[in-house]
Amino acid sequence: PTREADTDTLVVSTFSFATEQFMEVVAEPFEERTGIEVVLDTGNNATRLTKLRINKERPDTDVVLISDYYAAIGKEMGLFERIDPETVPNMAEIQPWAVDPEGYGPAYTFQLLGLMYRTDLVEEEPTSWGALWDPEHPGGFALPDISVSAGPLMVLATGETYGSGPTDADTGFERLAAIGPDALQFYSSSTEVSSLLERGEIAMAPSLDNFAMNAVEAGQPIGFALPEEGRLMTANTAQIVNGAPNRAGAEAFVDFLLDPQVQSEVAEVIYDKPVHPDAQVTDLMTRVSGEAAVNPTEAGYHQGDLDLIAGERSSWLDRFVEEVAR
Amino acid sequence: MRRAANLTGVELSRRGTLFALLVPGLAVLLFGFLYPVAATLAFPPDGDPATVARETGSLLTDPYLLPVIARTIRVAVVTTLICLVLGFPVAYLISRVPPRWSGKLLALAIFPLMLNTVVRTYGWLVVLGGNGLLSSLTEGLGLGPSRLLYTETAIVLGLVQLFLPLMILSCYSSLSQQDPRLEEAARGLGASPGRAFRQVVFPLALPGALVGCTLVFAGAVTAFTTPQLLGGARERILSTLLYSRVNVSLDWPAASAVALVMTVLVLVVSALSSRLSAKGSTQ
Amino acid sequence: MTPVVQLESVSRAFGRSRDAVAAVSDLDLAVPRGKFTTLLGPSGCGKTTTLRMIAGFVQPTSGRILLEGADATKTPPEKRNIGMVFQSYALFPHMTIIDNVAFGLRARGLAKTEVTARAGEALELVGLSALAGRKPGALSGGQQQRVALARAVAIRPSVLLLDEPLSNLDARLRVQMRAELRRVQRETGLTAILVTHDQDEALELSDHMVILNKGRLEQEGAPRDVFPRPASRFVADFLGYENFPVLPGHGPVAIRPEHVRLLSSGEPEDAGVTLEATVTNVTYQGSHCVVEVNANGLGDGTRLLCAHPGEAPRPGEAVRVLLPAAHLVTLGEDAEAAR
Amino acid sequence: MTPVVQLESVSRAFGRSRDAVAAVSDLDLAVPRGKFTTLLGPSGCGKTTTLRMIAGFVQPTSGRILLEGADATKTPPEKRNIGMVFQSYALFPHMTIIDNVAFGLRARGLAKTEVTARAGEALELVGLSALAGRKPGALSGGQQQRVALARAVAIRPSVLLLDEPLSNLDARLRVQMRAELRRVQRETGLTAILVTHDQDEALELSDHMVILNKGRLEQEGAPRDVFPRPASRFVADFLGYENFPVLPGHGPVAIRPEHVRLLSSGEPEDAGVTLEATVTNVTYQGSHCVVEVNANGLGDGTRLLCAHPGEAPRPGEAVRVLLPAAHLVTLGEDAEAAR
Amino acid sequence: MIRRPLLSLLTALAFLIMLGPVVILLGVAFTAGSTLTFPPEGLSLRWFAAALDYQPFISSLGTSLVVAALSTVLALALGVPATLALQRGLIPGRGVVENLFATPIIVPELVLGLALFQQLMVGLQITALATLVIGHTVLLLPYAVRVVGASLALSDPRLEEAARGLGAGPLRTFFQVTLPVMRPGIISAAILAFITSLNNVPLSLLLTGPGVSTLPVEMLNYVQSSYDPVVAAVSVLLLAASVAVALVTERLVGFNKVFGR
Ligand SMILES: Nc1ncnc2c1ncn2[C@@H]1O[C@H](COP(=O)(O)OP(=O)(O)OP(=O)(O)O)[C@@H](O)[C@H]1O
Ligand SMILES: Nc1ncnc2c1ncn2[C@@H]1O[C@H](COP(=O)(O)OP(=O)(O)OP(=O)(O)O)[C@@H](O)[C@H]1O
Ligand SMILES: NCCCCNCCCN
Ligand SMILES: [Mg+2]
Ligand SMILES: [Mg+2]
Repeated sequence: PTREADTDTLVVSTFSFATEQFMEVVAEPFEERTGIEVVLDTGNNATRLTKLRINKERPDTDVVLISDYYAAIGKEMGLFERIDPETVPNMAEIQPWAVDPEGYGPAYTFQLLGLMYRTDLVEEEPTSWGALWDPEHPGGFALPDISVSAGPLMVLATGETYGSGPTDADTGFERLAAIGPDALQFYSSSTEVSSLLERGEIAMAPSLDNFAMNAVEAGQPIGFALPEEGRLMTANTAQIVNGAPNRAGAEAFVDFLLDPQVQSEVAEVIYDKPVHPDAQVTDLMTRVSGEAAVNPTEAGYHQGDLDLIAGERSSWLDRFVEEVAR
Repeated sequence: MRRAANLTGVELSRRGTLFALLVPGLAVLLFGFLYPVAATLAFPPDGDPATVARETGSLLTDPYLLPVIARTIRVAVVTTLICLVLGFPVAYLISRVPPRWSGKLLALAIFPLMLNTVVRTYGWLVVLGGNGLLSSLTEGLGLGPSRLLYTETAIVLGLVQLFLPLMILSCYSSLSQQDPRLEEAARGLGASPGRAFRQVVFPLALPGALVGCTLVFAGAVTAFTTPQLLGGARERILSTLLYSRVNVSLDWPAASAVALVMTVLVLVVSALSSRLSAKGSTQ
Repeated sequence: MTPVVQLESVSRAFGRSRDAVAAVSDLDLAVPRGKFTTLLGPSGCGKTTTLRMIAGFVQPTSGRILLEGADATKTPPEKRNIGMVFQSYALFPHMTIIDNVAFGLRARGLAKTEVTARAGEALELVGLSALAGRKPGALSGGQQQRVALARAVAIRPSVLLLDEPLSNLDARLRVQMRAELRRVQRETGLTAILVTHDQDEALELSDHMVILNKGRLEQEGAPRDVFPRPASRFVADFLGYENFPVLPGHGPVAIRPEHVRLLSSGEPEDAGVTLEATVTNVTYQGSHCVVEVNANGLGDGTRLLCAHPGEAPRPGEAVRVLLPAAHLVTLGEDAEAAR
Repeated sequence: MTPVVQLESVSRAFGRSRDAVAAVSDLDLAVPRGKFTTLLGPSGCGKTTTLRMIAGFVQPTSGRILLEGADATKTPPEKRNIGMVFQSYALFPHMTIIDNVAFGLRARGLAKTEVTARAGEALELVGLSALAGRKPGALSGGQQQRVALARAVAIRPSVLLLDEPLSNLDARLRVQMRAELRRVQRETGLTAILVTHDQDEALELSDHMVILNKGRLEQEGAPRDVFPRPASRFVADFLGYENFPVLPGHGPVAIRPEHVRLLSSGEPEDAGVTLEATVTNVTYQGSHCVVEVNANGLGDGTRLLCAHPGEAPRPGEAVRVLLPAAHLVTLGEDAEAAR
Repeated sequence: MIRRPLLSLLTALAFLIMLGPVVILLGVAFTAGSTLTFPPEGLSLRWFAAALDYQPFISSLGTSLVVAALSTVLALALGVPATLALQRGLIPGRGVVENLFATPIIVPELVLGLALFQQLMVGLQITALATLVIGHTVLLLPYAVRVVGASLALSDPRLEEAARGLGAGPLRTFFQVTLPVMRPGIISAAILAFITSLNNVPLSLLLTGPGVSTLPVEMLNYVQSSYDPVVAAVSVLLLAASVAVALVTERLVGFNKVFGR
């Protein structure tokens, strides 16, 4: 059934991760403040994007929290609306990189690509992606599948490290192809890579810093290394759906999400690193990712060319499967 | 099961009755399946029949993708055969033990179905991994460590575990209707248990076994989580390819093409099984 | 000579021990080699169960079964070389008639040509060659029964078990099949055990007969001995002795209606007991009529049946009835009402 | 009075048109009300098919079936109030015996107490009250057959179809069941059609008998008419006439063994044909013996069978044989070899 | 026959493959540690508490049960009559119709899900719940038709004649004779169908809407980002529930009575 213009409820499409906590620290306080009832629709990036695409003519969703690269695809499909900075005052406060240059929804959190490793199996903390190309391969390693955020980032990071720069995907694929056959597995979820590490099947794997936080917090022998070169990150963005039934509510929600108080609580409870400079970065975050957790661009991290990733997604999938995952 | 039409119980020939029995099912099938699937396969988001045809053509000629199709067929066929070889005897046993045992055995065969696929698959990670139980076993036997994880064998094992109960139940539904005197008659005529099994028990339960095979084959071709987790990106099969096209590249016309190929594959096997079933028909 | 089949105090119960039903109790039986043995008894007395134990389809609850003198209680059916015709036929519904008949031959690994020849022959025997290519579902009841027979005979078993193999055939065909069975049995010297409820069949076919009652052996012997000399009222009753008068000086006796004679006045009396009687009923029976009389002398209401081939008397007529001494069977003291 | 059931040139073929098998051809039949009609004929002649058409389970390929004078060719079985005992019993395997018997009563929506009463009564009738709670799988063949009978009788159908309902019962029980059937039929005035291959049964039970051959009607009439006067060699043969001599001056005749008499020397000759003969074989048959003779006068090898109640002659002996005129059946010119 | 070595061997192997992971699952679910680990690091019930406390599981379980029950009943209600017509009727082009009923299993569920979402949910604006039920019903139809058909094919058609002859109309005959005789097949089909629905992910993935999701989808979502044993605990709970149902059935009617006859 079509949802007509509706100022009483707000449908937020979000990650299915930690939805309870999300309700508690974001949705419910927002409801209290605005009187708008928040309804969550959860799923992974692709599924939700597919639904938005099919639903394009009669959208029933207002806000979409989605990874930057899927956001780029969505923008291209015309699924999102530009945001008037006036309606989301917090956009003026956040770290500059988090504001979309084209005026679409801002990033509200980010994740850093690095090397998750077993501190008991890898003697010295790796300082470069080169650890993966080390012929010794102490303890074995896994690579991210192209289907998870870390996959395309890894192509760019490799290109940046060994090639002409962060857009040199050809070099990225070439170099990854060289170690593809030695990789134990191309993991497709954080659970999978955590499990491989924990069971000692591998000693290291490129991954996002969030994946390491649980293990580090639990005191497991897991470390997260940030290579000196090839520093790529991915952001989660908050987009307003084109034709959203509750546009005003959506704007209020995005602003609320960027509020330093809310960002601090989200950081504490969900481990999402804040983009608002006034928000509190947790100890765990700095233990895992150091200063980059506080200000990623200062530490040399960048998102890569999102339009390149989005535009080449089909050919990258094929190349990855044909050249790397052998 | 093509029964000589004139032997049917009370001849069910009145048009109205047949109509009333068939039409509701067909209507739901049309509305809930044929129409939407045909419409979406032909007109996927961002595509039209021409793009789908083009994608299908390139899929069938891509030298990289042909091995994927071959692997899919191999995995599904091997899985089906293993399920049959393991599942039929279990169903047979259940249908022949005293009733107070059969119920319990059947329950035991059904319980694994209640396990979530992901959790089930996780069990295999524990068993098949490089530091897993199987590896410890082979190492203990002096055979050195073994790792089956992320191989075709792992996919097959996982799928067998997933679909074995399906095969058992299908076979059981046929076997439980069989007159045990027939097997006795065969034994009395000098057939060994094996021969009686092959020539009387099995052919008579063929309808159920074939249904089981069709269900397992279809399941093995379309299953996604198990091959993804146990095979990984390296051992790609059509279903994981389809998943990537929907979920990674969001390339719906290309996904339609994969779906078409999968559909034709299962259709062929299903038709084959119907044909066999008709041929080996009772009475 | 050791009996081909021997049962040593064999019992079989069905159901769990608490509410078990004894189908066969403590049965001792020796089946003579190369002979036709018939098993008779009322419905539910354990005939089928006995055959199934001999064939090895059910295990005795207790007791032993010997084949060729060796304990075969646990031998699987296919190692016994025993052919069985099932009461319910048990034809393989997915095979044609000829394949049904050939099944046992193929199981024995015979050469193709021999299989074809012998299966064809067996089908010929039961007169069904024309239907060789049909499946059992397309056959009439009697035709199915004959296929079951052909299938069992084809393997030339050393023991052939026949569970009412002719019950669904018409009289003419039955007589013919009986003769064929007899011929096959004589020619091949096989041992056959037949369950039947047809006394003509039992008489004509059997060298030895065994009468069961409620799972127990009641009497056995050659038909020539058993028929004229039933050992108990149960057996007499079962074998068609319909008259059980208690004669003064004789005690309880049994006599068949065919042996009771109506004496035309003036006819000389044979040795036996003569009674004055009144005709109470006459039933026409094709080749003869059955005259029911009331023997006036013997306690009140003693009814006698007499199969009379000649001109029928009229009800109410007074007649003289002769019970010939040669046909009077004296029943022992243990004689009590059957069933 | 209109017949209860009437078949008007009914045919039924099985299989596809090209290789169709005619099970019943062009059959006209009128079943008299309140009577017992028996259907006889060799195995596979179409008896079961005829019953199934009357019950409405199969449709005639052509022709009409009238019930109570009205065309019922297309009436569904449950609207016909016809009870049927199946040759294969067709007991419901998932129901207890009593539920099997009660099924038809419940289908009629009878009150619970009445269902219980009538089902119990029917089970009593067949002597199986003790097994009411068992399932068919735990019954012997004969017991199953009796349940099938009880189930059909319980609904008090207006027409009762019986497809060899007593074939698996022993002689004694069969006689008893027959009497019960007769009683039930008389008391309730129902119309019954019985398929049997037992001539005693046909004789004792039927008011009207119908003989089929290869799907066609061969002869019908009261047993008293049909038995002594078969209209064709086929019928005579089927009814147990075993002697078909061609007598000089008489042409082809038929006579039953029971009617052939061996004359003791000096015995006066009754009206009939006397032949000189040599005994070739003697078989013992319980109440009598069967003497096979070669009638020397009639062309070479004319074999005659004679059921002889007295002292048996020895093979090789010369005897005189009487074929009484009263029992000689002259066969028409159409008489040809049966089957 | 239980003495046959090959048969015993195959059976043992089959049960080993089917039940082995259950043992591992139990170990994982009762672990005191905080990750999916086998063998467990100590014993505790904390993950069960966590599972029962996780709202998305609880609410999606309700949806899943409703969808599974409704679609199983619907699939049987539509499929069994169709089976009957197919097995007992004189249908021209029977093979085609029969195969038609099997087609839903031949199309990848992911595609069926996409199709239903695009055509029914978006195109015809049918609610997520209704679309889920329609989709699952369609998906389960082949089980109903095929599995039940295989058992009906072997039953004796004379039984139906007998019932009709005793005065039972087609409906009564169907419910009192045909249906009970088919019972093993129907129950097999029902269990297969119910569990297939209850575990289905690919079809349901897209057919969720605001506030409507199924348990397996939630579990998959959960397991993709959280590496703790909650999902194992949920599985053990489901397993325990089914064991309880089986035990109660066994107590009340006897499990074999449900299947056997
Ligand atoms: N489904 C069928 N297909 C082909 N032929 C059939 C079929 N059913 C019956 N017949 C044939 O029709 C003929 C008549 O069969 P029917 O069952 O009526 O015989 P019947 O007189 O009852 O024989 P019986 O005394 O042996 O039971 C038989 O020759 C039989 O082989
Ligand atoms: N599975 C069973 N469970 C319980 N009782 C049984 C079972 N099978 C047979 N019986 C009983 O055992 C007895 C003997 O059965 P059996 O089949 O041997 O009889 P039968 O002599 O062949 O009878 P019929 O002449 O009627 O075929 C019967 O009373 C029967 O009810
Ligand atoms: N792509 C990685 C998922 C990151 C999880 N973000 C949590 C957002 C909660 N709404
Ligand atoms: Mg018996
Ligand atoms: Mg018949």
